[in-house]
Amino acid sequence: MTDQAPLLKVVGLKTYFDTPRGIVRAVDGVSFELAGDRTLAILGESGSGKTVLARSIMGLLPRKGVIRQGSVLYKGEDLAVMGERELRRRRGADIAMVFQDPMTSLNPVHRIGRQVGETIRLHRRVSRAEARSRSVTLLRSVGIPDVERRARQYPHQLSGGMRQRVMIAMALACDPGLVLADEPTTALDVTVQDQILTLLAAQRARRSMGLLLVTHDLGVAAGRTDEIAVMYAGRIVEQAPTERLFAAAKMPYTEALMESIPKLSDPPHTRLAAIPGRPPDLVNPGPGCAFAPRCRYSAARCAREAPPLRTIPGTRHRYACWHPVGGES
Amino acid sequence: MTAGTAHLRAPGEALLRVEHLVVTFPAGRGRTVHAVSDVSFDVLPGETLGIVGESGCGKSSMGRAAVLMPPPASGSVVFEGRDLTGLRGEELRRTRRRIQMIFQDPISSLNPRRRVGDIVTEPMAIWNEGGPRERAARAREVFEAVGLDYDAVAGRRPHEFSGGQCQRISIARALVLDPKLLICDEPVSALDVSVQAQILNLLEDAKARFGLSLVFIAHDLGVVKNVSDRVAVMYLGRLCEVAPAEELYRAPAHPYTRALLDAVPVPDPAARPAGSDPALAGEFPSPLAPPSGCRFRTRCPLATGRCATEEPQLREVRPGRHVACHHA
Amino acid sequence: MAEGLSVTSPAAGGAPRKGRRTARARGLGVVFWLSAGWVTLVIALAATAGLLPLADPAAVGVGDPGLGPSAAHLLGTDELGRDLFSRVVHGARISLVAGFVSITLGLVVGGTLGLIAGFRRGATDTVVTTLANSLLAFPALVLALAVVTFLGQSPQNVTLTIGLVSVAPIAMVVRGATIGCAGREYVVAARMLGAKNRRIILREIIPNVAPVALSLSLVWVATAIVAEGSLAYLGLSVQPPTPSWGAMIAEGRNTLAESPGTALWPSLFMFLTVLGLNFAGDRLRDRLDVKGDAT
Amino acid sequence: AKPAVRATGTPRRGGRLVFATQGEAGGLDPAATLFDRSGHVYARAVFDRLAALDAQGRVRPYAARSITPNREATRWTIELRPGMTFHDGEPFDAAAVKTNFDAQRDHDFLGLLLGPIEATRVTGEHTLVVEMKEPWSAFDSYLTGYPGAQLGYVASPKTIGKGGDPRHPVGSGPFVFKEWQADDHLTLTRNERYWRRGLPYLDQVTFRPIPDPLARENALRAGDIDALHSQDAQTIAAFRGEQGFTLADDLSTTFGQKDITLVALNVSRAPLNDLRVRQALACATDATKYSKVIDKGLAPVMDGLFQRGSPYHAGSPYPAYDVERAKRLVAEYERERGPLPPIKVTIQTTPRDITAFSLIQGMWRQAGIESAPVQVSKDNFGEVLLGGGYEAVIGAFFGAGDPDQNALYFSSGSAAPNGEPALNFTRNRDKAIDAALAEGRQATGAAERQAAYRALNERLNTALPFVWLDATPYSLVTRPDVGGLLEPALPDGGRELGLLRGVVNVTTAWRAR
Amino acid sequence: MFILTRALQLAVVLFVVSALTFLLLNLLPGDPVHAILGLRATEEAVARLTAELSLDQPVHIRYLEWLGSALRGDLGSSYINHVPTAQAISEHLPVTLQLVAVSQVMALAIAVPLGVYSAHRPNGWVDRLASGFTFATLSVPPFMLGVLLVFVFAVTFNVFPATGYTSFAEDPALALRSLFLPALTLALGSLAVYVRALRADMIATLRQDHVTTARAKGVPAGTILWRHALRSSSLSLVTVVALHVGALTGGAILVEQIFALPGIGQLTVNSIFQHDYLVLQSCVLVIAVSYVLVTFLADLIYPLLDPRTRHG
Ligand SMILES: Nc1ncnc2c1ncn2[C@@H]1O[C@H](COP(=O)(O)OP(=O)(O)OP(=O)(O)O)[C@@H](O)[C@H]1O
Ligand SMILES: Nc1ncnc2c1ncn2[C@@H]1O[C@H](COP(=O)(O)OP(=O)(O)OP(=O)(O)O)[C@@H](O)[C@H]1O
Ligand SMILES: [Mg+2]
Ligand SMILES: [Mg+2]
Repeated sequence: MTDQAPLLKVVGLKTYFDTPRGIVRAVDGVSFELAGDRTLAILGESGSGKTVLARSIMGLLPRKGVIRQGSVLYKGEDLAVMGERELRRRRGADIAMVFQDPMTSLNPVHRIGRQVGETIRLHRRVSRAEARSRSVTLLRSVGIPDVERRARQYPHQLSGGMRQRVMIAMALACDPGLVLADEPTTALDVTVQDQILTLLAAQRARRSMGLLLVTHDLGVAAGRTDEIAVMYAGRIVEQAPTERLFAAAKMPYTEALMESIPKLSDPPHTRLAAIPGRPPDLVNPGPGCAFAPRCRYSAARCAREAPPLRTIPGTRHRYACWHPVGGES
Repeated sequence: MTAGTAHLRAPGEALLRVEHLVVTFPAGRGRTVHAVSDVSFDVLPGETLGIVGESGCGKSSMGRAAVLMPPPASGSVVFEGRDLTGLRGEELRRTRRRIQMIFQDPISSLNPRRRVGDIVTEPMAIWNEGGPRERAARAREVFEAVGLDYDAVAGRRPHEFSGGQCQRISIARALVLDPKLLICDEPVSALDVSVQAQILNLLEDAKARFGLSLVFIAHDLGVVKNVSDRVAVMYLGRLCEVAPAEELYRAPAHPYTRALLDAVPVPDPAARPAGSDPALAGEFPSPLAPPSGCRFRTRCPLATGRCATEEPQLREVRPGRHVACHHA
Repeated sequence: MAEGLSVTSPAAGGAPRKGRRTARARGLGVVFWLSAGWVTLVIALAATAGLLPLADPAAVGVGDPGLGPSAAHLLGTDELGRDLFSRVVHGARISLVAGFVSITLGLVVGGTLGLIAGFRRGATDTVVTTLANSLLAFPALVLALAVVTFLGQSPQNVTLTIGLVSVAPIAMVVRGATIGCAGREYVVAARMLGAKNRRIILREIIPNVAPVALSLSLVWVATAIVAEGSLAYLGLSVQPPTPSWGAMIAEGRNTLAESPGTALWPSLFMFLTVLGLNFAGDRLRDRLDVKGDAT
Repeated sequence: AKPAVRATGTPRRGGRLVFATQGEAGGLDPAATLFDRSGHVYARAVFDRLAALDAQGRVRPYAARSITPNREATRWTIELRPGMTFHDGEPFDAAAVKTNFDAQRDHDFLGLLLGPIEATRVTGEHTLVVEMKEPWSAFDSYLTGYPGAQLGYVASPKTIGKGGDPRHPVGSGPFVFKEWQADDHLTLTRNERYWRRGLPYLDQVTFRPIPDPLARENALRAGDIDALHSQDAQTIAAFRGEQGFTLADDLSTTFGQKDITLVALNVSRAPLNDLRVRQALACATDATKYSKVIDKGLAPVMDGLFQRGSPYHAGSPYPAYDVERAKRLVAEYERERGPLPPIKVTIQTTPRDITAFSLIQGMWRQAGIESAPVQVSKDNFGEVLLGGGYEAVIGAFFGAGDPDQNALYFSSGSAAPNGEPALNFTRNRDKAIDAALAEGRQATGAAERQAAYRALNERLNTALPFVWLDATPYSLVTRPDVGGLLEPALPDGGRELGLLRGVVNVTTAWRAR
Repeated sequence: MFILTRALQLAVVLFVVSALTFLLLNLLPGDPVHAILGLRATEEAVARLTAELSLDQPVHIRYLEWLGSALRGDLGSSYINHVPTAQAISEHLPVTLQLVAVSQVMALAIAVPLGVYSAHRPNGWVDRLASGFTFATLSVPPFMLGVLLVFVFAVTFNVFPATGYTSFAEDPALALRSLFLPALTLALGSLAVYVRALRADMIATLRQDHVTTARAKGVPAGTILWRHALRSSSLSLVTVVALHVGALTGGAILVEQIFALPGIGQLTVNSIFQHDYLVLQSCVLVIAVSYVLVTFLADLIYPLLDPRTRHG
């Protein structure tokens, strides 16, 4: 891997769904880069297109009724133009994925050892026994106690945290360069979430992989990432290194989001700064900024014209707003 | 052995006083889940009691048992001075109407086949209150209180609304009967962060406007802190700590509360160094076979031999602060 | 208060959360309407059979035997010279009555039982399910034979029999749907509001269970029509010369060579009607998204 | 039509035959079960009959060497062939035959048919004498093995009656029992020690009951079976002129008695106890049309108990088809006794009966007579019929080798009140008929018998317990390579009658390939 | 434990069924005594036989007597031909069982690939064709379908026999050939239901997250369909198959009639018409037992297919 070619480079990715209601613009022109060895958070509310983005990168969307444009360069190769067969060889081997709900993301009728082993056998020429012993090692490395017994159990016999560990083991099975984790802790309790995030971070560091962490939780994004991209209505509306984003968010949406979350430091009954309205419908987006109807700074231009994603010179900070917080800089 | 009632206030003061509540469910093959084991709590008029705890620790079971849906295995539920557990049939039905409940899933708590207007006037129809005009007027009032326009929404069905709007509708429905106590079982967990704040503010407003008391169940510590006067922390069917909200968060006394607070991801990159150890190791034990003694001891950094044999009682460690831990 | 989310116009807050409605209206498809049209036509013909200028279906020799279709006899005549169109239309009466009325009967009895069992659970449920299972295990034809031979062969008794046979499956389906629905939170909410059982069943459960049962009922009607045909085929349905499709097929089967119409026309009507009901029922079930609503 | 199944060339030994019958037989003990048509087909493969009908309808000895009456026909002497044995090795001697005869006489129903027998005596190892209470000139026809005449079958005395298994027949016939799965098949294999030298030709014969005529035809066309018999004109119509099958029917046979499709009227029930009503029904029924519509015009229309061409047939007083007269009769009846209620017609639940009823109902309606069907299953039909639990019934009856065999159906002695079983199921009591029946039974001369049965016919057509329709045409259809089924050779020369009332003999059948 | 409670439930069902039969037969018109005696029905003969068959006893006594001997394995003999009931059933039951078995193998052999492929490409041309075809076959009543199949395959093309039965023990090839058309008649009736059930379940499964997980692992589409999705999608199929098979034992009567197969259905119908109540009683019981056993079997299969339904 050379420094010139980032691990993952997404350029102008659009993913639309053709539904009876109309065209759903789930991902609407997303571009970003991710260097190997770094963690990028994709932050956004429900329906903002995070999952679709992650799946679109993997080419995991249904064939029918999906319109996809743009390119997804993994180590310089465009996944978007690859055939299913070629893609299949990379999935699990080069790019792996961890899903939101560990309850449903594991096959309920196969033993977990076999599920981990399957990934190995799909991409590595190893014997069944070899795959089994490797999967046991993997499961142990993600912190599953009593591995030999657990490997012979079915997903429903494991707790949520355990299952997510299995998912992670599966993702790591073939030493991928990139892991996409789609809300890997949303279904878990805080204490378990903490364990899983710690595990993910540790494994990422040890294997020096790129990690794309999809989340709706500012707190999760804050603690474990190098950079955060905020999505709204299918677009990235702001992207910056983590510290910078928290220190100097430019996009009113990012700001509003931060303010609307109850903070542990505030006293009880602190009135929250709720964002009025509701997330937009992705079927018929208006011409302007998607956040304009809910934005406290919204002006006439916002409703007419969509702001481009601008980079603040000299930084890695990008945002899309006509009236950024704290003025243009 | 009891888990203590030291934290309860004088019986006369409390709007709701629940003592020694035990909730069990049959778990097949003759086994029982002890969802709630001997828990007591009370709510003063106008107070909000927050209840936090991990998934499966018995929060919902406790909330539902407090309104006898279903009745608890044992314990008493005294509401406005009357013990509900002694009541049956019609009398229970009448007394219970002053307590209402809001559920986690805003969509499935509304009948998909009925119009929103009917859903909200239904309570009055059940109690045969007023004529069509009075009902509409009252519905208009509560809809206004939750920020919806009666005329615009009454004719539509739940699936035409977003989650936040559905939650507003169910709050409106609960308010129609002019309840004294609202039990909110994770009312915002299913909502988007940006909408969550709307509902939390709305609940605060409604509380003030209708003179409500609230039992607020949630697993998000930030949310609980924001709405609560007093917070109870639950672990595996027991209370670990009860304290005024502010104090609990400032200085958690129980090791579990502390771990919980440590585990909360804080939206501040500087808050915690990446790569540090998780706040709490291990898994939530099975409620089918809870550990002996202190139920938290299997994951507790402070656990000693005593914890395995002797069950800690809720005791007052500082004025207003009650903790069930030998080491607090 | 509640900043800004007050809905002022239906358009603002009322964009459907999902596109189900519109998809539903559009998506029934041509074949559904063809099916529904055919079934409606057959029902209309059967209902107005007495008013139509048709020959007496039992009258022998209204035309020469074994005629092909003509203006005078739309579908020709059978080997006794009876008018086949008239017979098929009158046969539709028996088949449709047996189909629809028996299922209505089944829905009333089985539906009630299933509803009560699913709602009350416990001992009631055990009794109802045991009875239903026993009925299911009981060979339907023996039951039918017994009832028909005991009570005599008349359209009413055949209908009653098929209704009886349909009770158990209907009860089980309704029970399942009721259990699924009774556990939903809106039922808990209704109870919290003080609704009594009767009201909960009427207002919360039935509106959600009925679509399940009703969308299945078309398929059940199709099954019932076939059942009547089977009984008729065994000579256990209505008494001759009253025509019923099954009886006509049984009667005409032996004379396929000389007057094929005798068996073919009722076969075709029966096939198309059963197909139509099955298809329309299936479509409706898909569209009503039964799974999503009741479980 | 000329019988079409003919052995071309010389019979070949070996091969199997699968023959489909009209229904399953209840059992094969000649002294325990009343054989129906299928039973007789089965029976003559396993058992030998003492006598047989030849192609001219005369009784000829078969297993017996001779059967001779005395002059008054009050004593019959049966001489057996020496050296015959049953399949189980028992000797086929006079004692064995006596055992069989006595067992049948003990049987409730079969015993009724054998009423005139006084005693049986073994007078020699191979000689049996049957003493009669009264002259019985047609006794030998009872030994030929047709429905109503199963006395001729001789089973091994060890297996007959109570001790035996009715479903494991042991006879002396051409085939030996192998296995019997009820409702599916009866398989028999060649009797290697059969007394008729060189017979049978087939290695094995399998009978399969297929009650549904269409299914039977289909089975033949599909090659499941090699031969079938049928009493449905439809079968004749279907196979007539068809390449690849050979068809024979009994349409041209004129002796003995045919099965007649008719409407029997229970004369002991109102309103049918009124002669005018019965006359009206007879006048209102167009038998010609019935034959044309239901039996494709193939079956001879009947106007009495005997078919045209039979010596017993005569121009008879049977009412001609006359709707106007029927209407007048009904009007007359109604003037006197009030409105005529609908006539309840009992039919079986077969498509054929339903169609037949519909047609008759239509005819009667034209004369202002309403009717309603009462359907009973095949198995209950007999019970309803004999018990008198009916007003009118459509059915086929009376086929026999000799008219005497039907005597019990007409005689006053076998009538009984409704509710009690009676062979005289129309419950028509008539002294003149009794006299005619006695005369027919006792007379030894052809002319006297002719007169007696013509008198019987005349009385029936006056009292009208029956509305005649048409004769039932039986047919036999085989694959072309099946030979020897029709007009097989008799042991003592001459040809046996091949097909009467659907009963055939597979002893001489053979397969050409 | 689970098996025990199920077995108990089944016993109760069987008890109710047999009691119901008894009651029903008691209500039926027609009288076995007269049916048996026929012409011989003199008064004393009737009285004797009535006593012999204990028909003079009240129903519940007779039922208990019957139950007692049935539990001891004595099912009595036919009133009509005195063949022991157990023998009659052991002659007829295998025919029906083989018929049902072959038909279900056929139905599944067609339904599973069709259902799986339809779910793989919902609304694709295979799916549409399959649904049209299966609906058509579903809508042809068995008595029409049977006649049609005979006409085409037996009469016109002579490929299969039109009637008759050969046991597998005797000649497997011939047995298969002779069961082909009747089994097909039954199979085509079940087909639509099976395809629909499997397709619906399969579509639901294919939408589940674990399928996406498998795709994200790089599992090929075929493997996903057959190894990952089919097994957990077959629960509804097992249920409907069980219900169908259970109902078919008693429901193959028409097909048995059309194809002249000596199955339990024929025996049942004959014994109804002949008032052969002891045989009928046993037939009903045997049919009910097979229904109950099949559903029981399905209950045992669920945990094999889906470990989540395993108890303990
Ligand atoms: N297969 C599909 N067909 C049509 N629309 C789809 C499909 N998948 C997703 N969408 C739509 O695309 C939009 C983005 O969905 P996506 O699942 O990516 O959101 P998300 O940000 O992951 O939300 P969440 O936090 O709820 O997971 C939504 O409006 C959704 O309704
Ligand atoms: N109806 C029931 N039958 C059997 N067990 C039950 C039932 N309801 C709850 N339980 C069990 O009781 C325990 C407590 O459940 P409860 O729903 O009260 O927890 P909770 O704290 O509300 O969890 P969550 O955060 O997931 O809602 C759990 O172990 C659960 O499995
Ligand atoms: Mg998502
Ligand atoms: Mg809960």
